Amino acid sequence: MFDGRPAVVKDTSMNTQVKIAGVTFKNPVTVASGTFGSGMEYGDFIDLSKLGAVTTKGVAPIPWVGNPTPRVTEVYGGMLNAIGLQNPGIDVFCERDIPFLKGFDTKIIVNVCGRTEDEYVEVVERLADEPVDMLEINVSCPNVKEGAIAFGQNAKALESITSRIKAVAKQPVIMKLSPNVTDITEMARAAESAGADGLSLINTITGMKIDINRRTFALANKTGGLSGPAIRPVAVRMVYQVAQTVKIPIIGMGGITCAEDALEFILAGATMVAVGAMNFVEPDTTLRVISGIEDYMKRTGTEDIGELIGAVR
Amino acid sequence: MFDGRPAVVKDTSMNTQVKIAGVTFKNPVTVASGTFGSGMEYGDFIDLSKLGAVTTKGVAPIPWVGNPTPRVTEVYGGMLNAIGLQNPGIDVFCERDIPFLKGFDTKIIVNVCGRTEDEYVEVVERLADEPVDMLEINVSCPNVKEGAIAFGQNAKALESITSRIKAVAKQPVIMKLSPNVTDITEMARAAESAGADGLSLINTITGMKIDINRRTFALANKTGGLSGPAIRPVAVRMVYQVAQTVKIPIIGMGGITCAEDALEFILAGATMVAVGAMNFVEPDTTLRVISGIEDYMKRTGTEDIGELIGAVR
Amino acid sequence: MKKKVQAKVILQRKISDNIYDLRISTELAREAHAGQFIGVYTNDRSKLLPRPISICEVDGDRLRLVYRVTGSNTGTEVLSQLTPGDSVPIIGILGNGYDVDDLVTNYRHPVLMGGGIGIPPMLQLAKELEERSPYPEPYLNTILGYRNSDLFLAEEFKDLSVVHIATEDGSVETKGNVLDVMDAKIGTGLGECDLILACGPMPMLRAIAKYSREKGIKAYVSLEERMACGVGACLGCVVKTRETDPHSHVNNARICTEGPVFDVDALDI
Amino acid sequence: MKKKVQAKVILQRKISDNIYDLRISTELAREAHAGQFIGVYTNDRSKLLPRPISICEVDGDRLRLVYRVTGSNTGTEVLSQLTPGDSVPIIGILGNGYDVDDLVTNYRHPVLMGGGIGIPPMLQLAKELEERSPYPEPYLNTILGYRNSDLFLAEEFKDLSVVHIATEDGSVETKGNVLDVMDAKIGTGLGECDLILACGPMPMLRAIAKYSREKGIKAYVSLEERMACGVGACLGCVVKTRETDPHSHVNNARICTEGPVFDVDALDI
Ligand SMILES: Cc1cc2nc3c(=O)[nH]c(=O)nc-3n(C[C@H](O)[C@H](O)[C@H](O)COP(=O)(O)OP(=O)(O)OC[C@H]3O[C@@H](n4cnc5c(N)ncnc54)[C@H](O)[C@@H]3O)c2cc1C
Ligand SMILES: Cc1cc2nc3c(=O)[nH]c(=O)nc-3n(C[C@H](O)[C@H](O)[C@H](O)COP(=O)(O)OP(=O)(O)OC[C@H]3O[C@@H](n4cnc5c(N)ncnc54)[C@H](O)[C@@H]3O)c2cc1C
Ligand SMILES: Cc1cc2nc3c(=O)[nH]c(=O)nc-3n(C[C@H](O)[C@H](O)[C@H](O)COP(=O)(O)O)c2cc1C
Ligand SMILES: Cc1cc2nc3c(=O)[nH]c(=O)nc-3n(C[C@H](O)[C@H](O)[C@H](O)COP(=O)(O)O)c2cc1C
Ligand code: FES
Ligand code: FES
Repeated sequence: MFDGRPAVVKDTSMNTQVKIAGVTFKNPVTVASGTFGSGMEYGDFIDLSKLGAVTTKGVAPIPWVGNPTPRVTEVYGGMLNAIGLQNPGIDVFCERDIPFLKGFDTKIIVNVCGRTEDEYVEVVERLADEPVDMLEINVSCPNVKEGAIAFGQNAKALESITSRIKAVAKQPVIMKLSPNVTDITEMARAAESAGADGLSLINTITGMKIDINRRTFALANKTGGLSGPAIRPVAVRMVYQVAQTVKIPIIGMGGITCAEDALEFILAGATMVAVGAMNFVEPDTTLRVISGIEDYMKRTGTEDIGELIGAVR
Repeated sequence: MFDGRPAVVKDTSMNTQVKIAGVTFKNPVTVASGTFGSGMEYGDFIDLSKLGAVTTKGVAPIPWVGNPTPRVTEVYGGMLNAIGLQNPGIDVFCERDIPFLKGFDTKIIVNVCGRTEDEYVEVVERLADEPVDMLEINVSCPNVKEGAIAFGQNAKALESITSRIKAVAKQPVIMKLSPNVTDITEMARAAESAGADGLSLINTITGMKIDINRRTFALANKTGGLSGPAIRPVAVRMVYQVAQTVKIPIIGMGGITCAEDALEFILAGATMVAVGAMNFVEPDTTLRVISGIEDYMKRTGTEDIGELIGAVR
Repeated sequence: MKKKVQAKVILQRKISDNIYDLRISTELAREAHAGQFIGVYTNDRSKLLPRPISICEVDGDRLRLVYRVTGSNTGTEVLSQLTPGDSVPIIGILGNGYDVDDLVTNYRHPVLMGGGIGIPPMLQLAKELEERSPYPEPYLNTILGYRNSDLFLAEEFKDLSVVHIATEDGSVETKGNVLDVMDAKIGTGLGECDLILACGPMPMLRAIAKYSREKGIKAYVSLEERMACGVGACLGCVVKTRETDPHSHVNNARICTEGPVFDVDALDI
Repeated sequence: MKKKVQAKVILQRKISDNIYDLRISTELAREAHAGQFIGVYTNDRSKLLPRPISICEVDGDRLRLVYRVTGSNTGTEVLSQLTPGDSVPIIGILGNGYDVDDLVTNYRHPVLMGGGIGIPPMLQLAKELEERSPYPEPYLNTILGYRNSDLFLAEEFKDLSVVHIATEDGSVETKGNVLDVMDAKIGTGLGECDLILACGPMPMLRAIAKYSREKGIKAYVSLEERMACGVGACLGCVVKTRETDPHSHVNNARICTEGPVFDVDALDI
């Protein structure tokens, strides 16, 4: 009945930097797209310069109005959302959000969405000369009728869009995968073979809530994306499976609430992790994750976070 | 800011009976296979005769030893299991479990597993002359290497096994589907077209937990099936999607904790519901679900539970 | 500055059927104004999101929240079990409230309208308007709409304004809704109304929007929508607007951030 | 009969580093015996499964549980915050304990061995053995294994038995584990040992199994495994057995139901 915890050891000069496709992040912690705006709204709560990166809400070529409300609802240990990728369009994004983020000492990962391959390509081209560090391509949003998840649920379509984006992208390209598939490794392989520099997973799992008193769907869109701690075991499993399958780095996410959760993803093979819905619950989750990872490294005598990545096999 | 709850109305003589493939259940509530043994273990806690049916743990042609331990672990709002379908084999089951269940005024749904089509067929044939009311075919267990989920993730394989089972089965055949697929409706259609009398969904979602202190998997099997309230939105969504796709009845399950949860499934299109992991948490969950459904029917002036099935579209 | 903090429960009592009156002490109180709200978290870890609850009254470092328990096994039910001394996590102060100086300066006959659980935020509004009112006598009219004779907060409004009551079942004063009171009492001070300030269910607010446009009366309404973040990040809580919203660049404003108080003329409801 | 009930917290105190001593009152206590356990549920709805905790002592309608908080954000941490008067849901009484009559009748020199958090269940066992012992003097020997000088419960065993202590760091008595005490003190009463009753971490139990077989000493051990249901339904908590188990019909017995106490000879560990 001993717990097998490693004894606490001396502090060492630790490295928490991680590198993905040539980009160095001061620590492995970012936010999940769509849960943090472009960071402005959380400025009161945390110093954005402490984050490894800020990942922005998905942006399309032109403003999108998104879905009707209700767009969000709570479920056991998580939430459903069907925002429908409302965004102000790439022009406003480049004029307003990027300059705002450049005011902080953090990397910028821009999440890109579109209805067609051309739309994705348009955004990626538009970002070519912008000071952003990395692109995350959302081919996995379950809440819009066209595009998005369709690419993320079909290996051929995913390969095709990845190749086209890679052909024009000036920044490293991370493909964000959907968990709503039979075999996540098939999708990961498709993205890798088409040249993706990394993978983000998981996006939300499609779910539904019914209001039994009103006898209607809790969300106007009927279905929504499930996120929060409820999905963590599915996310960890997929990160692990993908890490055993591809060589490109992974940004892991899905229900991270604390450093222990983040470490599960890292040990399973994620090079970075993203905090999503928990930003809504504890706006300083990211900071607690960062310091908690450092504590764990101290406690376990880990000098370089690289030693932890994929250490459980 | 009014909540729209229907006013409480007078008690009526209500009907809570449901019918699936000619079998009448006194109420729409059963237990999820594998969470209730064959009922013996819960006899201290509830009167089995109060249940619409008892669904038994999966049974194979010969005894299966199952997976190494740890086989279960807790996760946020649920649990992971990788029992690996340990079971005493069909002979013991027929000699011991069926006679035990015949002692109660409830229906018997026998969950069947196997490694090959032939094994499933063997169990189904063996049950032909047994006093069981219905068969539930588990083609969706994520925790065994051969068989099971392989059938549940491939429409062709599912069609084939369903046809073979239907050809020999003397009782109605319910195919239990896996949620670990890109398109649950494709699987549902495959089972329906091959003659399935009904569908059960969902089985567990494949997940993983890592013990960051021991740096190992929480389960010996590495992955396990996620169940409990955490998966409910996914289950409700799938039941709804399948109900819009096929005509055969559905037994809905996944994270049911109370009558409200069960009613979500029923309104989404389930004819029956099953309580799974929550039996471990509140052994009388089924009874609370049954009485809570009655209360809801009274409150909403529902005379026949049939009015509720699939009422939200 | 918005913060997430632990507030302390000072008092909680049930004041009507399913309606609770909760007093908490928190550093955030000093920044709270009429029309704003806070997000209240439960200590039940299966219910993670904050519940948006309006500021019903501010008193030094104390906030008063009046809220309805919406059903069994809800977050508000969990909150209703808080007792003095308990900690309750809150986030705030959220949203834009009323521009009370503008209202006091530019309107002579404001009518406050609260329907159901839309009544509580009107109390702090009445207080702030009265405090800054240049008039010797209470110059406010308040119309409160209830389902039945289970009134709550009505007495407290009487110290601040002339109170009119509508009940759906007609058990107290005017039978009907808040606008039925406007019609029925047009001969009284209500007839001079040049400003409507309202909070209540969407059908009521829609009716008020129509009414105010028809009569050419200025109206500010406080909206409600499902929220996740409460701080403007998730885009969950939008309302359709007539013009392109300067933040979103589409015809959607965030209720939690641009609202919850809106000029009805800006809204497409 | 097994039941799920609300027990009432009578007392809780920390008795060592991360070790808590919890007294609860429950109708189930009267059915509890040495070697059995209960499932303790937390009131945190994100942690749904019961925590199996051994009966450390039974006293009328009271149960004493001594447990370790295994880390932060664990269920046991939640339990450690219970204070007198709180309700705590439990399920029990679970498992098969020791056949004390058989042990008292057939063995003259039992040695109890508890390692770490395997110590608590030994206390009730010592109590029951002593109570039914036909001998005028305490006839039990107890070996308690700790990591370091942070002892717990040791004093209480002294009233019931001759106590020997092993510490991993050698800070108290014998350095090493419980079997090192057997070797070191073979010249004392321990040399006559004809029965080992043990609970502790698996490596300790494996070593005891080997030792007892070699020496031809009867041994009963109390096993631990991850559990979901605790009542025999889920098949989560099995241990490999040498013979086909009469319930499972495979070489697996359910620790929660056939155990947690097993004759080591029945086990394949
Ligand atoms: C700006 C604003 C101010 C509000 N002020 C008050 C107030 O002062 N007093 C009061 O009683 N109510 C107020 N409400 C409504 C209150 O937020 C909901 O009644 C409450 O969130 C319901 O939560 P629950 O725990 O009872 O329900 P649950 O069913 O447990 O809630 C599940 C989820 O749905 C959300 N939700 C459910 N109903 C509503 C609703 N009507 N509006 C918004 N979110 C909802 C919850 O916040 C939660 O995220 C306000 C709402 C908003 C948007
Ligand atoms: C029959 C039996 C009797 C026990 N008696 C005692 C006792 O008297 N005192 C004591 O301190 N401990 C005892 N244990 C161990 C105790 O059950 C675990 O330490 C406890 O469940 C850990 O829960 P947690 O909330 O701290 O951890 P968490 O990490 O929150 O637990 C997560 C899940 O894993 C399970 N789990 C974690 N560790 C263990 C473990 N070592 N054994 C079984 N399940 C585990 C939990 O029950 C829970 O389901 C006993 C175990 C068994 C099987
Ligand atoms: C409100 C909300 C909006 C989201 N918007 C986006 C988006 O625009 N682009 C995207 O790739 N993912 C989006 N996601 C998915 C998250 O980035 C993340 O993949 C998912 O929520 C799982 O992480 P979590 O469980 O930590 O929230 C959104 C999630 C939420 C909750
Ligand atoms: C411990 C355990 C064992 C299970 N064994 C089986 C099984 O033998 N056959 C089967 O079809 N499903 C099995 N399941 C899946 C459940 O029947 C059910 O589909 C799933 O758990 C979802 O429901 P829940 O969330 O209410 O638990 C098992 C689930 C658990 C938790
Ligand atoms: S609740 Fe998130 S933007 Fe308003
Ligand atoms: S814990 Fe379920 S069988 Fe033992």
